Amino acid sequence: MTGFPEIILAAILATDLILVSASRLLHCIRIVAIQGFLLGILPLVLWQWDESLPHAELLVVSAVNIAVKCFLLPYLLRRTMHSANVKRELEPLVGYSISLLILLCGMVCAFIFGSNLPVTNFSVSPLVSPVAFTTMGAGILMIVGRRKAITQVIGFLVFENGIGIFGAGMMLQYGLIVELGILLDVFVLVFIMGIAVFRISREFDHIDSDRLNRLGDFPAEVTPRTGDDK
Amino acid sequence: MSQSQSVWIICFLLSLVLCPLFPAVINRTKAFFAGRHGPRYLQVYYDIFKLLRKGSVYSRTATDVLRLAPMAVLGALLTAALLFPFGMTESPLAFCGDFILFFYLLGLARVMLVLGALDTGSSFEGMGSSREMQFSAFAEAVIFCILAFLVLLTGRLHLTGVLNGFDVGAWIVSGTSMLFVAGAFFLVMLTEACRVPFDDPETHLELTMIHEAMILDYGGPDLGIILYSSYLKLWMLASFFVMLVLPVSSGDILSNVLAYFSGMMLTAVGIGVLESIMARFRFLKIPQLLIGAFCIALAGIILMLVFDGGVQ
Amino acid sequence: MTQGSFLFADFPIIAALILLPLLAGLMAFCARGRHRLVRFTLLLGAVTHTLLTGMLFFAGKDQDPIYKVTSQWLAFDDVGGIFLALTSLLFLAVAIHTVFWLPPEEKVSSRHDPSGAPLMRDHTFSACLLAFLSMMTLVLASRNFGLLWVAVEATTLASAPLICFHKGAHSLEAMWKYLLICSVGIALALFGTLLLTLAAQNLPSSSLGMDSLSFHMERLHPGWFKAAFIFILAGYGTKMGLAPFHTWLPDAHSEAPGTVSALLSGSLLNCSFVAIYRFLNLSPSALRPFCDGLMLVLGLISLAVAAFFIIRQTDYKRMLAYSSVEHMGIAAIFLGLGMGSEPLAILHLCGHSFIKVALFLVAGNILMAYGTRSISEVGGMLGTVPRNTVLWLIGLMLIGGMPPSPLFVTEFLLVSSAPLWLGVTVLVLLFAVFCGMVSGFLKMAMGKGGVLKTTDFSARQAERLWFIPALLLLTALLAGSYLLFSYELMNFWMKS
Amino acid sequence: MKLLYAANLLFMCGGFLALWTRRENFLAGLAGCLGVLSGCICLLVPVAGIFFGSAGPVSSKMLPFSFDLLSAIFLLPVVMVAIPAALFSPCYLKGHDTNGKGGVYWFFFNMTLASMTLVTLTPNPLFFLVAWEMMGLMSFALVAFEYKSAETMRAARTYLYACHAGAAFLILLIVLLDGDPLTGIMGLTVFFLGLAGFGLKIGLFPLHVWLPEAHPAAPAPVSALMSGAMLNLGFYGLMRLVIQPSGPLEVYGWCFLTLGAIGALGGILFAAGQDNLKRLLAYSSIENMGVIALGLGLGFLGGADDDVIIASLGFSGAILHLFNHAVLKGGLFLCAGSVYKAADTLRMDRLGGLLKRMPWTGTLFTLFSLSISALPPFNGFLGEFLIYLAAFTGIVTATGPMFAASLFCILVLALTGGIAAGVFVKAVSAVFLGEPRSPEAADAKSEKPGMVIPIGIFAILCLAIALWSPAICQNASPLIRYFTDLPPEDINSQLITISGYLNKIGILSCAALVLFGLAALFRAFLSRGREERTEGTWDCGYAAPDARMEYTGSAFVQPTVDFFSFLLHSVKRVRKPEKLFPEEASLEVETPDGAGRFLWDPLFRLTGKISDKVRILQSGYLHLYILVMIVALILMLVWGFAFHPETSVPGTSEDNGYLEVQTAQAGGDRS
Repeated sequence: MTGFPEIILAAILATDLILVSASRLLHCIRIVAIQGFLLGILPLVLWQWDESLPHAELLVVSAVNIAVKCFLLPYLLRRTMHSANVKRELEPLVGYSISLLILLCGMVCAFIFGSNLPVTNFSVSPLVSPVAFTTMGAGILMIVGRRKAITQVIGFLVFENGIGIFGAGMMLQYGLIVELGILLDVFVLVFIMGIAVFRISREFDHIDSDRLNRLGDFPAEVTPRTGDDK
Repeated sequence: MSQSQSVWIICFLLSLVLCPLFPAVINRTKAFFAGRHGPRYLQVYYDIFKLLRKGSVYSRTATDVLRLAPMAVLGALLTAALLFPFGMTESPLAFCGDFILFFYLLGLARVMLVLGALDTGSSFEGMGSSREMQFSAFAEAVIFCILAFLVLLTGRLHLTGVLNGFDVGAWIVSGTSMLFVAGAFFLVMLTEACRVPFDDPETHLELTMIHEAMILDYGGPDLGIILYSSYLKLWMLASFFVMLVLPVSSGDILSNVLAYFSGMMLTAVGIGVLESIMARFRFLKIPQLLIGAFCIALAGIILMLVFDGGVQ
Repeated sequence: MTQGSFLFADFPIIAALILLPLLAGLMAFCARGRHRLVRFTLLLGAVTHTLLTGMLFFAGKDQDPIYKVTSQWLAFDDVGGIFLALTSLLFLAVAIHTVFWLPPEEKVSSRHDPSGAPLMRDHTFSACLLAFLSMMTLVLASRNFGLLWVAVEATTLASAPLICFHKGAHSLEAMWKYLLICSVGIALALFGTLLLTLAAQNLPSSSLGMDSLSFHMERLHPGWFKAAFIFILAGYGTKMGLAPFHTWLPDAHSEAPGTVSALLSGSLLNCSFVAIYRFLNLSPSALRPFCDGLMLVLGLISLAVAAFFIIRQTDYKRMLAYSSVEHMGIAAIFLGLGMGSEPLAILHLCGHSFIKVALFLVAGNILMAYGTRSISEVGGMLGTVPRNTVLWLIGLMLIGGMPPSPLFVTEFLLVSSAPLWLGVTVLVLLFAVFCGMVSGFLKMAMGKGGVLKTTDFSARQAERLWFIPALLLLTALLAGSYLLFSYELMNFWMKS
Repeated sequence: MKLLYAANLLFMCGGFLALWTRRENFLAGLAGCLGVLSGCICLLVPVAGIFFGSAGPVSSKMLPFSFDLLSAIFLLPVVMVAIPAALFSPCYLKGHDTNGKGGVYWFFFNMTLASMTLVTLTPNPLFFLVAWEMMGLMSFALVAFEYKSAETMRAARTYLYACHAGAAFLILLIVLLDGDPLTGIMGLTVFFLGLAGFGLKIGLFPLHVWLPEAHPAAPAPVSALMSGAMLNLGFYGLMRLVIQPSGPLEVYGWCFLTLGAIGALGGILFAAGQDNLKRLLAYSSIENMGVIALGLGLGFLGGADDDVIIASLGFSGAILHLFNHAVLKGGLFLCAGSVYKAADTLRMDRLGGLLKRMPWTGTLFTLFSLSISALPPFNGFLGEFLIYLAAFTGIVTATGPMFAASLFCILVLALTGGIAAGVFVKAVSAVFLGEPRSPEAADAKSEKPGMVIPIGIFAILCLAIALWSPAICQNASPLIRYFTDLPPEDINSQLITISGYLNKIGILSCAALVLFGLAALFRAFLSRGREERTEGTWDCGYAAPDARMEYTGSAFVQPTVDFFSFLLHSVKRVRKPEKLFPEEASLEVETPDGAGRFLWDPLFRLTGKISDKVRILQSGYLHLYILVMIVALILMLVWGFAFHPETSVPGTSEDNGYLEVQTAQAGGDRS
């Protein structure tokens, strides 16, 4: 239970907790950057160095990973934040302490069950799947429990990171092309979302996505009752 | 052509001639009860002839329906009369199911009269005819119930058979149900012929009339024809009743005929008595009365089914 | 049709199919301002795509060893081929419609509300359309589940900007929801893909290639695969619009312009259907009943939800969107029935695509004419825009499954092949859907005309755009009657 | 067979030509009319051949078409109604057929006819279903012809719902029929499915809701066609597809009997309550369908306990009444149409005195009304007579349930007949007799020959049916032989006796006419030389009677309606006279449909309410959406791993562990 991987995973766990309880947008973005960095180096750390050098694919992937998740996306987010001059506070739907508690109990469950998951034969460290699930949970929590549109982007990124952690921790390879494709997708997604957030802030002069509820069928307009008889 | 059929012709002609006497007898009876002297028996004939010789006045609103209605009524009733076995005889034209035709012809007569009445666009006649149509709808149900009973009793399917198909034995065996049915038919007969307690032919208040209201706009020959046909209708219904209550079927035809005509007289007197001791019902009561009649007839059928209508 | 059996693996053509639209899109994007050129490029992209599709089919199904490697990544099997042809034809139709629709749309929308939100610039629009096309092609072509995921996500990205063609608050909101919900869903699918690799760990060749996987299908780890399938179903089901993952669909379809919603509902949903279909075919026989049951349940839920949302719906484009949900549900039920009813599902989807594209185009025309999407404000269309109304009503009959609609055939077969309780349920729900749609459509078509006159500019413009929908509906009609009569006569000759 | 194909082709050609030339109304009308006429004539040859002649059934090898007596019986009314309706249409369409609507009308008219022919031609269930749906669609388009008015919209919608619901039932029915020969409970299921599916078209009582809506909305010729020819096709479908000769005849019989009784009584009662002429006619169609069902029911019951007389009387009566109803209702609807064109209203309380302006139409309407309320010298009486006779025979011969059935039937028929007479007297008097009750009735246009002639054709057809009634009854024998296992020779002899009765009735009707003539002569002889004046109506001393004092139709039936108010629940809008000298007072009575009000509307409203509740799912909150997604995902996982353990064969413990992890994540996500 001592070794690089565990330390990093623990760090990721910590980032999750901080993220959920962070009240400032900039904090969140920084934390996401850090998480991205950790995620990027995770495969390298998990690699059994004693056997041989990791082959190029692994290196490339993690390099790009770090580049995108640690630098590009946070940069984009920060730019969006400034251009859409978002207020710094998060205005959560679910209070920080509450969400922290939720995440904690989620984490506990994740540890209890994630540790006896039948993945020991692939996974290097027993910590992987708990951490991964916790991170995904944190992501969902950010999406559902925060008001601002931009925090939902962050939440999505965290969710993505969780999946990434799971994949990396299990040493699962999609293959180079797919990895790069996924990264590209995520990048473009965040890019478009950034634009969207910018325009939302211009249209609605706020980016609280819980006030983006003009569309929808409820409550249904009352049509004249003669309408649908028979 | 059998003997009985030739006798039928005689009876038929006799009925056509004598039917005005029926109301005359009724009137005499009522007059007697009222302590008056009353009109002569032949007065009815005089009236009709007088009317026939008059000119006629029509409403401006009216169309040819008003003019044609009386003839249609008369024609329908005469056709119906062709089917009727007057005096326990056999009508030569009888065929299976002719009683349906018979009563529907009466219905045709009624409908033509109503159309003629409505043609004038007078509200009183509308009133009368609407009542007439409602009551007759119920009356028809009762009549067909009674017919069903008779068919069940006799097992024959034509008017002749139905009315001659049973004799006093039927009254002895299944008296109760016969009684019920006869009572029901008596009520229906009064309704159809517009007599007290359903309608008062002598009333002078248009609001309370039925039949009289419908013929308000007729005068002269038309009125005569209509009066005559109403007498004919009354006569036929009454003879139906008579053949129901005293099914004399002694072998010799002459006695049958005599029994029949005397029976008619008795019926007329009976009606007269009834009319002079009773007053007209409220119109609202009449449907209930008819439904009562319907129930009686149905009870008759059920009794007949359960234990041959006897009163064990 | 087993996976990887016959493949259209002609790599150059496939690459061209995917790349040329992208190039055209780039061209269109660069040619900003020159409207003619932009539209020409759009048409060019569509036509070349169709031609290439034709070439692909004529190139034939070969197992040329050269393409062995590439067909690990890109190739069309039968299903992919069918949907490729469908997509490319429909895209061609929509592109032609778009070319004639853009100019009047610009004029009319400025008339409807002069101070209203500006329109998207047409070069961006065409570029996104073309990118969308190429991404859909990629989805259909990819033989690797990772690549499949990338492609599906890419379709979301390419189509998202199209939704806010009218740059307004509502369309922005719709786009936001579309982006977020689909991305979350797709992220689930990504996790599912991971679990699939996990399930495939103890396979000799642990890769996400469809062929190898389907070759070793039976040796997949059942527990992991089940989890993977559930996640995949949730993920791609979101994209396919299966309830309860459909929530983005009505907003996006109602806010996007008619042409875009036509493409979304006519092609995109089919692509995600293909994705799910591939996973379903991967399921080992021990798991097959479970997967089928899952599909069945989701399908029924979608049908019910669609029915309840269509009844007393007040917005005709939302109504169409929900009817898409309904038909996706029916397709899912077909898959769930299993045992050789997959072809029926594909048939159903093809018919649905044709009709629904036509309907959405007509809806776009009506929107152009009346400038409102609420049913109660549109009225007396028979008097004002007769052509569109006739198409509208014909489309209603076809989508409602009245003979001779292809959907009638498939729905009849569904009822006859399903167990009785299922058949009855489906019939009841279909009847409810039909009632809802009929009441809405008739309210629009009949009654006293609204504010609109026949002589209004917008009405005249809308009347001009009748050709493409009519063509599509006619095709559906002919195909349906052909199916119907061939099927019936077959039965008859069987019997006699 | 060729002629039948030719007929269909002609219909279609006519339709498409009309559509093509819709810009010129005249050309379109010509094309459509010619299409209908030529097609009908093509049909007439084989139909008459198999109906009156001795042609056998034919069937085609390649296509699933066949043509036999059953088809002929139901195709003949189509032809009889279609020709006059088509001839009537051009005059009716004048003023409606702006900007090409005339052509569209003709197109759909022809298509409706074509699909009706197809329905009668194909015994193959699937083809039948398709033709049936086409028939519904095309006639729907015709109903929606006056698309501008909201009532029409509602009516068309109801009609479309009815068609589609029927189709749904039929799909199930056909799916069940596809299997092996059905027996026992499945057979009954099929029968009831068919009853529901076709009952929607026939207008059996709870399912009739579309009828009184669609008929007033549709153009008059269309209502004539639908009511006269299309409703019957429901019976055709039942006989063709649903009723197996080997099936449980008494069940069929009882179903028909009860449904028929309800339909007859309910139909005529609601007809009494109506103020709109065409609604009244529509309800009377329901009543007549009920009467036909009664006849069929008696026939089946007779077949069930091997009573040749009842069976043959019932069947032949039903068929005869079917023909009568087709012709009469066609004529009545056409008359209603020309009344509408003349006074452009159908509200009977605003009509009146039209007999003066349209004598021919009025006379024919009166005759038709007398005939359809089954009064003797007219053809309408014959069918009901046979059914009555069947019932009375049942009284004589049968015992037990059969006896009860006959008695029940008699009573229903009697009551129905009585009320029907009242209803139609009301119709005639309110529309044609008395003084006009409203300005538009007062200056109604006079009738056009183009409208009178087709109605006259119907009158001639009535006469023809009356004369040919024995021949028509003869055609019942193959049906009876098909459905029941009675000895054919008995059936034939029985039918011969029946035609004997019919001849007797004929003789007596002639007698009635002769007597009427004699009476008329006598009357003329009397009034010879006598002066004849015209005065105002006798008004019992009131000085100035005017049209406002007249008895309206509603007032005429008021006693009946009030008596049955416990069934009808009429809606009254009264303005009682107030003050000492009241100026204004008014009373309006209308009777909305019972089944619609108390059965279907609540049902649909309930569905609407539920859907409103369900909408909370789509409330527009993104957070909610995503939460729902995640929850659904977790439910799927739980379902997958907790309730399908059998699938995780290798290493159960592992999978359980996996499951729990997921639920743990659920714990993490419940936020």
